[in-house]
Amino acid sequence: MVEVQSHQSTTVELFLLVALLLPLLSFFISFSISEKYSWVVPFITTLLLLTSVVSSVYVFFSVWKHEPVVVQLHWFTIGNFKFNVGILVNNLSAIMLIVVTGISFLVHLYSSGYMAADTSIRRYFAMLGFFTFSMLGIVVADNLLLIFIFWELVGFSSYMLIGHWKEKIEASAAASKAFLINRIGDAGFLIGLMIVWANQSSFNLIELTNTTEILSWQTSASLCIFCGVIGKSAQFPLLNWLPDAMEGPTPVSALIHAATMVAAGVFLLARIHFMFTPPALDVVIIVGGITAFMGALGALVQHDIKKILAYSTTSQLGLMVMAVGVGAPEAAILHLFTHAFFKAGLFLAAGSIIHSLHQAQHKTHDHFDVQDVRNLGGLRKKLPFTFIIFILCGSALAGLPFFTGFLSKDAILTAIQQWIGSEFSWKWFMLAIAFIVSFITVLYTLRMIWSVFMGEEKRTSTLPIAEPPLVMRIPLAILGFASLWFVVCSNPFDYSGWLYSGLHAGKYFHSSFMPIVSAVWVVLALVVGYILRKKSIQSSLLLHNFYLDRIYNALMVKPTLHLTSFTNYLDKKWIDGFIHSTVYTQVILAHFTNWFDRVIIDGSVDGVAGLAKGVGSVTRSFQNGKIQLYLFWAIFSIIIFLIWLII
Amino acid sequence: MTLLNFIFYFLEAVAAVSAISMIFIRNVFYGALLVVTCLLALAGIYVLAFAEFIAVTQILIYAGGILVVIIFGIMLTSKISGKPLVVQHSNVIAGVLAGVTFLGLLIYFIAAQKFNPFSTTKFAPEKSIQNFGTGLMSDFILPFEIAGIVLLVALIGAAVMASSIKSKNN
Amino acid sequence: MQQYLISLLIFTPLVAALIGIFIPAKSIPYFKALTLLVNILQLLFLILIFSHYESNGTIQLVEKQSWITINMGELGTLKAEYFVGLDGLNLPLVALSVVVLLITTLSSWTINKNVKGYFLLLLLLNASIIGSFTALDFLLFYLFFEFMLLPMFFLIAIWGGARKEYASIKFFLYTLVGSIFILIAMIGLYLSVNDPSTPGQLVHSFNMLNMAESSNFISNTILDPQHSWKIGPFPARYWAFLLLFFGFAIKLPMVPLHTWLPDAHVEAPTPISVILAALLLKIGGYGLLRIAYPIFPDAAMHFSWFVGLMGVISIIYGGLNALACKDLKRLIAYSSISHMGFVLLGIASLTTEGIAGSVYQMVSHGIISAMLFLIAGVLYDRTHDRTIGNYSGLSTKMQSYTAVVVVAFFASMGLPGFSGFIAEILIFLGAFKSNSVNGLLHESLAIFATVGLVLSAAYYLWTLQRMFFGPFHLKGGIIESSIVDLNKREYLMLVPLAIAALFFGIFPQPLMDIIDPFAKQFSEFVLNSGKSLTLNP
Amino acid sequence: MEVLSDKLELIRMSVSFFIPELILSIGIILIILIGLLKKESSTLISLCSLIIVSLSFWFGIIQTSLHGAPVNLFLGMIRVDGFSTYLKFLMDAGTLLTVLMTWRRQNEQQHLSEYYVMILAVLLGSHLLVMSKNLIMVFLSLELISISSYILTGFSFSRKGSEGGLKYFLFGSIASAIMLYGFSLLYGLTGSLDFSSFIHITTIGNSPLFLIGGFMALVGFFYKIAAAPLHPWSPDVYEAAPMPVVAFFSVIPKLAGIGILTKFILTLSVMSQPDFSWQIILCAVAMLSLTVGNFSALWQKNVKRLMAYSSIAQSGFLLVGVAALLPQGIHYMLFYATVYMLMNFLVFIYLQQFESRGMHEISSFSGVGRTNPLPFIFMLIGFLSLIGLPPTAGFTGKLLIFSSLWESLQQSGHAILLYLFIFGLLNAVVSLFYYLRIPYYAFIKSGESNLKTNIITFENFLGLSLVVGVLYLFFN
Amino acid sequence: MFPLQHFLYLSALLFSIGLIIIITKRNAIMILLGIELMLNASNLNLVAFNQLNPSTLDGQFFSLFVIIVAVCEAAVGLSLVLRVYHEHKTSIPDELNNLKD
Repeated sequence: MVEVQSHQSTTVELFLLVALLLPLLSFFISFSISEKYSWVVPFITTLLLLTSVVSSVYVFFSVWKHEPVVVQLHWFTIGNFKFNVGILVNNLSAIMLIVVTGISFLVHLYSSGYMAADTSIRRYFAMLGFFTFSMLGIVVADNLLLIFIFWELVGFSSYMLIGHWKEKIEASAAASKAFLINRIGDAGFLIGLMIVWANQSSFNLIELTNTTEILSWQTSASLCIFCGVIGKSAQFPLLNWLPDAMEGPTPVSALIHAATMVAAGVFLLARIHFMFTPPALDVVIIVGGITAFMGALGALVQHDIKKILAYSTTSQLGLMVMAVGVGAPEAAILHLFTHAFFKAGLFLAAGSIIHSLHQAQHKTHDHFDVQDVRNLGGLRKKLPFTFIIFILCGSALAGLPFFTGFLSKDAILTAIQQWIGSEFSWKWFMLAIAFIVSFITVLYTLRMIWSVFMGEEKRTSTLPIAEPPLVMRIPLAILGFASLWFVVCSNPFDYSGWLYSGLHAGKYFHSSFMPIVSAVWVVLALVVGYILRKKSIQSSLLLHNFYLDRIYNALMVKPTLHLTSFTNYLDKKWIDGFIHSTVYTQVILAHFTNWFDRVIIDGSVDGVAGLAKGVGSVTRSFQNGKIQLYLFWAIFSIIIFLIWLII
Repeated sequence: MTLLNFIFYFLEAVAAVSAISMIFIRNVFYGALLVVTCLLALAGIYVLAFAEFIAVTQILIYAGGILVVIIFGIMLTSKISGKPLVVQHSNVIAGVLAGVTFLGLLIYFIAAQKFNPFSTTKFAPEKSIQNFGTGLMSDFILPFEIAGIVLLVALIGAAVMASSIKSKNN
Repeated sequence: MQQYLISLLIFTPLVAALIGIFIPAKSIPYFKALTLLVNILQLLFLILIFSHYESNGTIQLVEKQSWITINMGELGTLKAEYFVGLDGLNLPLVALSVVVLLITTLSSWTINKNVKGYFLLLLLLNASIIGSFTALDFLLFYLFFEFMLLPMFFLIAIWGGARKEYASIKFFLYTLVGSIFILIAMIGLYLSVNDPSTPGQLVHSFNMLNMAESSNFISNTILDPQHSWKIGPFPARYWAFLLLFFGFAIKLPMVPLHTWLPDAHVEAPTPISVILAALLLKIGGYGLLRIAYPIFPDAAMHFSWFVGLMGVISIIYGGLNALACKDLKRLIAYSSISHMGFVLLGIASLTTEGIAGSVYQMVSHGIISAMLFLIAGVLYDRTHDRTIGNYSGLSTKMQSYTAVVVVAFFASMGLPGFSGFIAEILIFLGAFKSNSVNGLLHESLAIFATVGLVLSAAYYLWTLQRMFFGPFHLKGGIIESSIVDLNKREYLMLVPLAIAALFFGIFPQPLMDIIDPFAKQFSEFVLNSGKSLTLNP
Repeated sequence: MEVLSDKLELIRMSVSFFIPELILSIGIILIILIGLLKKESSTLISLCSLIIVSLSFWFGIIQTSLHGAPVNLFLGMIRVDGFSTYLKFLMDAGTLLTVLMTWRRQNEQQHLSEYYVMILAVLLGSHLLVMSKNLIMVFLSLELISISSYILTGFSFSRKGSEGGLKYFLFGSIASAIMLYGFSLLYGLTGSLDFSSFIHITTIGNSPLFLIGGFMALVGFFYKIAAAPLHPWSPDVYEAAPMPVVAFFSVIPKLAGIGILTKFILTLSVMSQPDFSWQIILCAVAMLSLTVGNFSALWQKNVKRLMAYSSIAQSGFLLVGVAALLPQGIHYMLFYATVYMLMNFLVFIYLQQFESRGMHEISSFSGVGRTNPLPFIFMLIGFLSLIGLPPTAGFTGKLLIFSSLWESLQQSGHAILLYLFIFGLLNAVVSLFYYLRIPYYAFIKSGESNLKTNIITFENFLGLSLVVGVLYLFFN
Repeated sequence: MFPLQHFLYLSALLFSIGLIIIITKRNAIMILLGIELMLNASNLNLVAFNQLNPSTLDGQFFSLFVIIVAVCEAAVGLSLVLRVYHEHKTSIPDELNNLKD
């Protein structure tokens, strides 16, 4: 084993540990505070997270464009192999550190208003803390095993948070579904780990990077690990858990299912990009493309505001994965960064609509589904602040110029355009898909905002709707602000700002052609969207996400259940039966069960005659009390013996 | 064919015929008489096989003793049960099969076996009885004594078994 | 005292049982106190053992007394010894036994039927379990192994549930057939092995360590590795290995020899289920590692693919069956089958990782399954109903219980942070690596085994969803007032186990320190002697 | 007449080796006399029998310690050697236990003096049988055993008793007639009655008629030890006979039979041609006995019948020891016979105790074990030993027997030995199911039983000593 | 001296007839007679074989003891038959079936 020395001072490590462990502390504190004082929990946890943000900002500035932080601790030893745990914070991790702690802090802040009335608030904040900790674990971990560990823990906290409202059947079902589908992906990840271990006997990322030549096992290993990404980032074909996961509290959706956890897949791809061989990357881009396209189409037809956002997330994640697939992980991370903010902002804004409407409903005892956009409309007057945030973040999502989304999307499109090469091949489809997806993105964003805020008020007209409290508005304001272009780059038409250049190591492509095309394309989409704003698309196929759920049900769940009932039958009838029937067991067991029955049913001997089969009864049937028959059998067997003897 | 030969085969025939007819008769009493016939014929054969003492014992004990006791028993039981002395047959096929197989086996292998004399000395019939006497008192004294105990035990046993009938009846 | 620690561990419960005979049956508290005292004493001894134990791959704290010596004339001398000792394989299991038995005693507090008999049998079981884990003489091992059956049989048959007769007989039948297999192999071995400590003299000994040395086999005997007899398609050594393997696989239990387990578990009282799952099943794995593999390394290598395949089948089959279960305890029982399949897979790989993972899995499953069965017992104590479908939304009424259930279920699923994860990942790594290191198992076995992970998630989550989440309501005539949260005693049983599972999941090194020397030595030994035996037949 | 006087001198010298048998013979007559003179004094009769058996036992031991080397007695009629002396020792011990068992119910027993006469006669016959060297002696002592046994069976003086006695008689006398025919063939083929040194056997050893004769002779021994297929009498007889007699039958004649069988088979197999092995016959019979005994026992409801089948199966195990045809195998067979004697009596002592409370069926034991734990714990130990589970001597015994079988397998390589090996072990499992039924009923089944026994009883005392024996032999 | 085989054929015949009788005849006394036939068959063998070895009288002695034992057997057997008659009122062994499985 190569002992890797730390290149950074211990202060950074200390701050890093603070940033990492404070969320865990928050988890423990939330659980240990007694129920009576549960109202302090939001304060404490938010404060802890704030400290964590500050520490990670410090770490960020110490690491950014400097030497990475490397810490390694010995975990356990097997035979000749040491398993270490360690931290590797480079630029990529540093930026993720900021994103995760920052958004987590904002969500904590927001939740202290949003979840104020919830009874199990301790568990909520505890799991938020735990989630943040495990997410940070993925970000800073220096080896694949550790990443896998936190990967699973993230899934667990996601399970707990989706199912936070345990009484809701849909919530717990969605939680189970999310965990299960993730587990399928994780099984692939695990196989990838096995392949890596069998070939390298190491999981350390630095050591793995050192193997320069491309080896055959890397294709299969990287594809297996990509399975994990497919599960976690809701890529095709494991994308159907994400819409269901919207059953969880909205801040959770913002944090986990928009900004951070689902993005962990993209992060992982960027982190182990060196392992991917060209064939593997082709698979990655195709999967990403399909996902982006399916997600966008799905978002177009949904009625539930959170589901629209969920499909949109899937679609955007697909774009990011495409970016990685074309060999531009920095573009993917740029988009991840911008997407984290504007999508979190959208979710939280949607959450504040839901919150306000719920409050209002609570007062008037009027009940309708507040998440269904068909019930909403014209809310711009009653919720002007939220409206502004929606416009800001929505524009970023749609990729309008002067917003972050435009820049990051531009980076991805440029990367794809560079990748397709000059000759026409299937790769061109990918570029087309990217463009189509960005077009549809504009359409559904416009449609969503229009149906919620513009036009006439529908069922909300009578409700006394008020803006959400300040603790919820502050995070919204911050996130809305973060959707503006200068957060990533000073030039609104050049994506290669501080962030991109910080991440980017290789050649830098920039064409002035792409921003123009993209801007024109978006404007065109806006126009089309405005024309079609009143039209709604009725497509059951899209609404149900290409019937993916049903297909899985028919192809996997049902056969599995049939298989289980078959194995159960096998177990009861066949294996038991087989074993019983071998040699003498059947006789004995039948006899014993029969014997118990007889004793219980007060000993009738009738059953014996029916069961008088098998060896026992055969040997016994000679014993009928007739001495001459005894004699005959004895002599008969003597004769048999004699004949056998002589022959 | 000498006279001795004729007598020998005649006796063999008598023994065989009376034994075979045992299978067919149904009256126990006749059965007992047939056995007596057979045993007497055998006694004759013993004489021809230079075993005069055995022949005499055979006549005295078997024909005279055992069979009389048995006939006595037949009389006694038929009196108690009041049923006729006719015997039913059962398991005829099984029994005949077993018997015939056995017979076949024995006869086949007896015919195949070559018996060699173990010593060349001739029988000295005149000394036979004397040899018997000294033998019983020297070489065979232990069996002789044990036979006595067997007789004693059988006597007591038979008495107990039979006396228990009386004690029950009383 | 140091040299008698193991004997103290074994004989304390026996002495206590002997004392217990003379306590009148009415003084119930004394029996509980007596058993508890024994457990605490054993814990003390265990601590002393750890203080004397040095992790260096040798067998330590050995006690060796001559026990049975019969001179058999020309046949030589039959020699069985009282030979016990601890190494990296059995020390963790003994420690697990002591702890689990302590918790079992706590969990037996509610037994109120024939208390005297129950606790005396428990003490006997205690002694025989620890005895079989520490014995290094085959006859001594077999004695304890067989002796375990009787208390177990009675404990199920008297204190069990509705179909206790059926279950106990089935349990007895299966395990007895298994032990007959072992007996046959044992007799064959003792006839074929000579004790090298007395050169020039023919001494048949039951010493397992002697049996593992191929040079100790008497030439031309049936199990002689140089000229092994051929019976049917295989040499006799292969048959003997198969006998041992199936004997222990029944105990493990391996699909398709597992059907006694669900019945026994469902009908057994909670503490007995705990012992059954946490300790008795381990004896199957322990026997394979201690007896079958070292003694017949050639056969072990030959049948490795089979063992691994059966392991994978157990993993998947157990998982599928668990998914179909309607009874909570049955579900946990099938999950045990599935998890013990990992042990088989790890053993079959014969890599250091796989072996260490298997031992780790045995300890980990001991902790977690104990917890699971206690959990099932908690519910059963309250409602006397284990049907999953009769409950819904329990989390609203029993919050702490639900928390513990979630912890236990996820621990059993192999969530990182719990001991099961470390064990399973090591087994996976070992099994996958096996092909490239020693060429015994194909990679696809490890890949198929991952299905088990998905299945375990499926059945546990589904159970959580059905029983604990959703709106609260009960079916099947369960009285609502009976649903109350955990009490102090139950906390005392469950929390230490949860902490143990967490501790060994986060800090595996203390346990791995003990296991690792054994695992390394073991895999090297089996591979080397197995290869040398197969190369010169 | 020089020769004759030498012979008489030899006979006179033989008597000193013959003291136990003389004591028994005199004892028989003595008891007849006491029975005639003092009919009412049952205690005196029992005491007398006890003293007689003890004396025989005592002199047997003295004899063993005095004379190590084998001696031919009575001009080659019988032979005293270590093997027969040990068996005699076992049979004496068994008879002592029988007498003690009878003591507990002597007031219920009619014709007590005749009863003891028969017991002593069986014992005498058994002594002679294991010492026999001559076919005449074999036949006579076997008949002595048989005739006394027929009568003993009838000693319950019930309808069942007479029926059992008659069936036993018919079966027994036919078996001995077949044996006798076999003897006559052997005599004709070898020209000698001394079976331990058949003179001309080497030339004729493989002729079919010799095999037929040999097997027909074996039939008588198989009948005596109740080995299948000559077993059907035993369940009926056991059910009919009084309990002490059953215990007695299941041990003493069986040991005598196995003793003479061993001697006989050793001669046969030493003398016959190498291409035929009597081992195969023994193996087949052992397998058959194990199967018949164990499987039929599964169905029994009556404890005596159950024990009858158990004893059939146990004969199978004893035969396994003989079938090895090795000196060690015989040795272990003797060890197992010792254990068998102990464990069998251990069980029977308690069966008699409970039979006297009217418990004939297994189901009548329901729940009794809970109120009377001690007897049933002892009984359980006895059953465990019969099954062959550790830590009882039954385990050691079976282990040793199967070891010798294994050794024989390795020497001769007959496949049938391997089958017997596996078969025997599997049968041990089967036996578990019926042996444990009585303890199962006693401990687990609930039943209303008000039966109470004292802890300090004669049975428990006797039982304890047997338990100690059974456990001691395991940990020897 | 007559051919030895001729004695043996007769004895085999007697023995087999004895076997047939004990299996087929439904009467205890008849079975007793069958047994006597079988014993006599053996006796005939013994006496006949004695001719092969005339220097000793072993065979004849044996047959003498056989006859003595036969007496004992007959006595005991008859007493048992009589008792069964008194208690069961039958002489047919097949009708005695109190003792069976």
